[in-house]
Amino acid sequence: MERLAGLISANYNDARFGKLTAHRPIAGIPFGSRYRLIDFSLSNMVNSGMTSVGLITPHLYRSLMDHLGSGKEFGLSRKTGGLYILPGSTYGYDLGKGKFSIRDCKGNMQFFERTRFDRLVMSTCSKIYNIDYRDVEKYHLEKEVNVTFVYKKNMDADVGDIVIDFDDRGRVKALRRLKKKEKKANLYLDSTLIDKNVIIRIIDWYKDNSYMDVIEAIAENLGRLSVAAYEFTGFARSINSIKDYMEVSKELLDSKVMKELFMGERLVHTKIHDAAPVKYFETAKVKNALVGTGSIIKGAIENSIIFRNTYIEEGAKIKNSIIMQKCKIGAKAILENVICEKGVVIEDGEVHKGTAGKPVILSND
Amino acid sequence: MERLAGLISANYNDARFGKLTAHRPIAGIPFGSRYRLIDFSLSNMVNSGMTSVGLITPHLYRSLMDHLGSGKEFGLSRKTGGLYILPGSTYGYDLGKGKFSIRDCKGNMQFFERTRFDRLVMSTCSKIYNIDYRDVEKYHLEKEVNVTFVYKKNMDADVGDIVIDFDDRGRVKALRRLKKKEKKANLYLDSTLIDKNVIIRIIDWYKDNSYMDVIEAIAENLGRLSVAAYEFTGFARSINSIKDYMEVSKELLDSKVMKELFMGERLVHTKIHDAAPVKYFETAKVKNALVGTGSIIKGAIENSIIFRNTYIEEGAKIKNSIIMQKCKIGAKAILENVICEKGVVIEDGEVHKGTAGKPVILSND
Amino acid sequence: MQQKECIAMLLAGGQGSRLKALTKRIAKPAVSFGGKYRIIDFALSNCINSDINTVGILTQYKPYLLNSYIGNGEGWDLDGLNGQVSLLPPYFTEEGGSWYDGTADAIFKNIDFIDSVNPKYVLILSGDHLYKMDYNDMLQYHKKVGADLTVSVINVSIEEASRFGIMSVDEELHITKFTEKPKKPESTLASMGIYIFTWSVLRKALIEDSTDKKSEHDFGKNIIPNLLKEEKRLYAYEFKGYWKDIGTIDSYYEANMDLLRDDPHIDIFDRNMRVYSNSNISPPHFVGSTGKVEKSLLCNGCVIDGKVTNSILSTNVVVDKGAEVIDSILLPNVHVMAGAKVVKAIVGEGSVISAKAKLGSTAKNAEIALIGDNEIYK
Amino acid sequence: MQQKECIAMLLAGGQGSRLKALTKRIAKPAVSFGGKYRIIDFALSNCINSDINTVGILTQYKPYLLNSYIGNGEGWDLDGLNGQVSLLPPYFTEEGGSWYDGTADAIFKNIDFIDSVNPKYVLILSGDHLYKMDYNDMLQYHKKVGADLTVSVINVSIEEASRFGIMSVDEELHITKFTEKPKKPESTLASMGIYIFTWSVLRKALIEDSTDKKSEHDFGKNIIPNLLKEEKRLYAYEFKGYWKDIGTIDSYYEANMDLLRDDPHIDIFDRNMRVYSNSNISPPHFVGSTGKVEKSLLCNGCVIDGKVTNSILSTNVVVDKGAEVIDSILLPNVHVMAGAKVVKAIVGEGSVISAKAKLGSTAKNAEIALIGDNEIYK
Repeated sequence: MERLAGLISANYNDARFGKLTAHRPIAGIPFGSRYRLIDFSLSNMVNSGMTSVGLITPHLYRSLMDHLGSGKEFGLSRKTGGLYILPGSTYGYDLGKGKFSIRDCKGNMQFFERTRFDRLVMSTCSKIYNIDYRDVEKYHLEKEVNVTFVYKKNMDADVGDIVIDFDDRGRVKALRRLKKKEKKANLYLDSTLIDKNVIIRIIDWYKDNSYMDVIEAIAENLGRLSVAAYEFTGFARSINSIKDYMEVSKELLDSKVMKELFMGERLVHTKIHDAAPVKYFETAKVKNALVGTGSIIKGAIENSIIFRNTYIEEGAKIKNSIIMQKCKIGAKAILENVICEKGVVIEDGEVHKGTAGKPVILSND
Repeated sequence: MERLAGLISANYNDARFGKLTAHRPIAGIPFGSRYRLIDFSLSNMVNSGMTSVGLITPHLYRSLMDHLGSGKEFGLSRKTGGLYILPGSTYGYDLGKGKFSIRDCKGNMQFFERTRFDRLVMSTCSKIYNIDYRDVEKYHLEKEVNVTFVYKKNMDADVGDIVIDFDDRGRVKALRRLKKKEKKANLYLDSTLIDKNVIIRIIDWYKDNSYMDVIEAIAENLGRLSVAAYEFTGFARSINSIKDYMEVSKELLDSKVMKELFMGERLVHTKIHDAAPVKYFETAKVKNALVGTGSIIKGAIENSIIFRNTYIEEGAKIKNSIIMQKCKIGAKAILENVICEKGVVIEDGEVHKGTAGKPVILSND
Repeated sequence: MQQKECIAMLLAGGQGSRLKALTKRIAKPAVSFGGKYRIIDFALSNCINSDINTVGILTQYKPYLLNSYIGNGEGWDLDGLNGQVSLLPPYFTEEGGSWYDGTADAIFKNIDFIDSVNPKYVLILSGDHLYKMDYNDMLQYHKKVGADLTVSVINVSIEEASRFGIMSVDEELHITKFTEKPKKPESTLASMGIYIFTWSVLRKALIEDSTDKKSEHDFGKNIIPNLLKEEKRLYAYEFKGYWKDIGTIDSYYEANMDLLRDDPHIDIFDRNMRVYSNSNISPPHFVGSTGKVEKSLLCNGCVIDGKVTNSILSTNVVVDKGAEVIDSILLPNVHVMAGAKVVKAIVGEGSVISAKAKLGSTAKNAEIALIGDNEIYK
Repeated sequence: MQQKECIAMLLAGGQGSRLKALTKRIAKPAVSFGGKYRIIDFALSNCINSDINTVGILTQYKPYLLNSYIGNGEGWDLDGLNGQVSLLPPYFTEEGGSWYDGTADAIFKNIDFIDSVNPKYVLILSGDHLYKMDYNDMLQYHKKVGADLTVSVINVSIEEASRFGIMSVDEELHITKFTEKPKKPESTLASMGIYIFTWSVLRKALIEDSTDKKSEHDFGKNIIPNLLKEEKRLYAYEFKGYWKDIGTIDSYYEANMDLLRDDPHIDIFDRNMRVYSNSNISPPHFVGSTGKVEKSLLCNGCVIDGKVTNSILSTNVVVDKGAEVIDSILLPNVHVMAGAKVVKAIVGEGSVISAKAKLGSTAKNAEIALIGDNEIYK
């Protein structure tokens, strides 16, 4: 039986998330009414039939542990395989740029030794898309390569993103990390399918240069490896900053996007909180919104994303905003272009307005 | 419904364990053929009906995560409550002396806020005994106190142990951390049952002195609190060093001790590895031994503890030793007073002999 | 394992034929309720909220969906070291197979199971009642008065009383008489079908009843009258909260709709006495730009582009643009297509209301329109 | 959920009366085997090792222990996102209850279940055979030859052949004839009771068979001969490994004892094709200072102060000082008291061999002594 395993790095940070990552890693940012960013990477893996997934954890791992628990909701609470928690290096977390350090692989060689697999998919938690890696594997085998990168054509790429250049014959020529924005780029989607012996060899080559990013290490050696790139044609977005976060959240309110990401054959798995259904009162008004369970809605919501167990009082108006779990929005409060952090209480009549490009972040800090 | 929750600190170390803690925390030391030290504390809690247990993790947490997994084997994979992983401070780990720092409590106040409980049992992973904390709770309620320490009379206490002094009327007078050995001491068994408001108050009092041990903080304030001590009369031992580890391991081979610890009403829970039964060949000789599953025995074993998936070849002789999981002992090898670390391969004919007081530790390092 | 003080035996084998189309495919306790729940969730949640964590569930009628919904009980924290859910279907022995024939017979056939757990008390429950109750309070009462059997009762109006099993009690709530559906009720204390027996007493009573050829093997008709005859200590325990037997389509509709009131009888939002269920992984519900939702309960996975008023929409219900849903209960996976109108209706799991179809009536006192599971209504 | 290519239906309802005392309390697939296993572990482990992770288990005879042992399948990694174990007992419908009447009838009564999973192929298994097999290889074969039904066969000696269902095949292994227990076998290819059907073909055959009043509703006697008559594509798949039908006390004993050989037919130590089971939390076994163990298998929780030779001791077996156990199989929780001697015996779960009692005989060709569950042998 051929086996595909997964390895996710959650051990990186980005200052562009501001307060959102003050107490949580990027992987743990709540997204889309009931998910956290990590759910997308992890669901892609388990929905592709993988039963062994390693997770390189960041320094702030408590919230991730809370969220993932046993891995049961991801089908990863198993006798053989399952979810492997792999502590990342404490330093790795603040170094910026790379998301997947050689050092974190090296520090967790047990995962490579103990997990039975022939090929590995390596991924991060910063891209939102819904993919079946078995298709990538098929492509990888057809092309008879050692390494297959997943990318999407014609994308806006930001500083720090990796893009792929092809030569005339459509072969991968180079991977570049951007120092300034580029349009219509071949955006690397942070997923690489790689043969076991190759990834182990690369980690070994770079063992003395361990702060380096694995993908950059591979990029430096394109000539010595046999590589291909798999074009993903579905909806895919990067989330590298608060601005991205707001923009992509609003894209979810396009029902085509919502259905592709959430309602296809491959569901996104997440922690189950077992809250009551959402209760709309007579005074509720709602339009273009995703709403999480356990919420009580008496006010008005438009173009917004509401997480579970939120209470929205009569006369409150919420527009173009993201309200995280367990918030309480008082009567006649007005929120526009706002991100309300988990558990924030907005008093009656409070007004907060940001702009689309620069939302106001309300938190308990 | 009155609720009792548990909180275990695994975030401490002790140089007296030498190589045994090079790659694992004290809590993760294999013990008694199929357990790790933490299993005893955790089992005491769940066997007392607790459904919420916090675990303050040390820096080297991977092996603990592997071992505990979802907490399923401890009945702690639950919707309400369950096992809470609480990252300990990185520094706490090397400070020695104390095992339960105020800092680690303070850093995890979420556990106190989100877990529903009226009283808490705080414990470490360095004492081996099998207790029902509901008996301690009953005593605590009868005595109408805020704090109840668990202790055992007339014990040998070592440097670093905490002992309890009583006044003439049998009331707790003081808790002292020993600077030299004492005999016939009232040894504190590292378990304290404490009211929720009291533990929260103490953490708050000492918030600026956070490297302090919680128990020492309580000890400093005996006058301001209402305290009692519950005498535990069963088998109880400290494991603070390699020497203790060898001695207590051998005590397990006393069938009275073994039955009290392992075969009473309250079983010790641990990760289930699902190995085959032990297969003894015709050439096997075994006397006074605990043997873990999945092992194949062709040689001789005496007064020893053998962990799972061990292979002992014909003619090998193992005496007064501890052989951890997945070792392979070659033909005619002789091991006496040895600790064989996980996965060590002993070649045919090798001979290693330590003494009872100073066992030889064989490892792959 | 330590001995259990009290275990629950939950009768979930009934067909519930008065629920008509809703129980064609599944047993009554498995019928969807209040959006995300199934009726049995309430009894199971009461158990775990009362610290009763060993539950035997007696199944017989089309148990597949119920079995797979309950699984190993983890949805209700009834797995783990101290918890256990056991599904107990009728079975075959050397003497052949034999179905459950009456409520008492179902328990009688599982004496071996109860003996293997060896409890002191046994709580008998039905899987089709709607209420929140702390059984532990009742157990403490049973122990305090030293009863052999405690029957939980509720005070009903004298008009309703003849629909129930009615107790006459003395001033200490000691039961002196029990009459099933009396024409002229002597009291208004109605049995809720919730019993705590001291196991040794019940065990003996079941064995005696099993050999009585005239018996219907029913708790209300046989076991309780027999114990009264034997002058055992039978006590009533008065429950003051909300309790509803979901027996008919009308009572099912009412009990659902009650959840839409500002202050409903059953608080599904209370986290202290939670109603647990076996949740799924559907995405959050989505209300589109043409959607409108008023005075309704919506579950995960719903996509609303039409208008929803005073209704309960279970998981993964889709209401297309231009469609309207009023005063209705839509069970999981219902699809209301564009331009359709659904009024005062109950629509079974997976059914489709075709485009422009009209279901139900706005007329006052109109009957509730009922569509079964997996139907297409044109 | 994505469509399943192949699911397994495991027949576990048989009483297995030839196993006598061992199946008095439990169904044959639940009988303890090889120390820590139960017979059904082998079929279930084969499923997960073959990537077949949806398994319906058909139960009927005394299923309680089997149900609680299997639980939600997590012991075999058959839970989780892609896996599922469904226990399928007979059930009651509006028309009343009806027990499983033949192997094909059991599958017929669960057509709804199979349809709900909607597989392309269905693998039919028995819960009481001992073997390690990759069903996926057989499935690939079934697809390659484009069969409607593939029957797994094993080459037996001509003497044994009349005990089995025997296939005649052409050079391409296309089945031309099938005879149940032929007096004069025309071939030595015996059916192992393992079938892969293309679901659409089986579905039709089951429905037709269900209305045939003369049918015994058995795969070997009815379904396969009918398909042959209809000239469907039936192929044999030859299995070369070890396979044993544990039908009698003698074969049960032999198959257990085989594990004690230096090189047994079934390798329970192989981690690549693991035999999974639902393990317990007993402590490691303990051999005391007066204990002696030779050529034996010992499970967790055993405490050995006596002498154990050439025997298999299941979980929590206690052998007291001065007791002797030779050539025997002791099931879980057996206690052999001081001075007792047990020779060539099978002792059922929880039974006690009293102090100084002698069980079994050392005589050559002595019969196997058999003690049932929970007995006290004096």
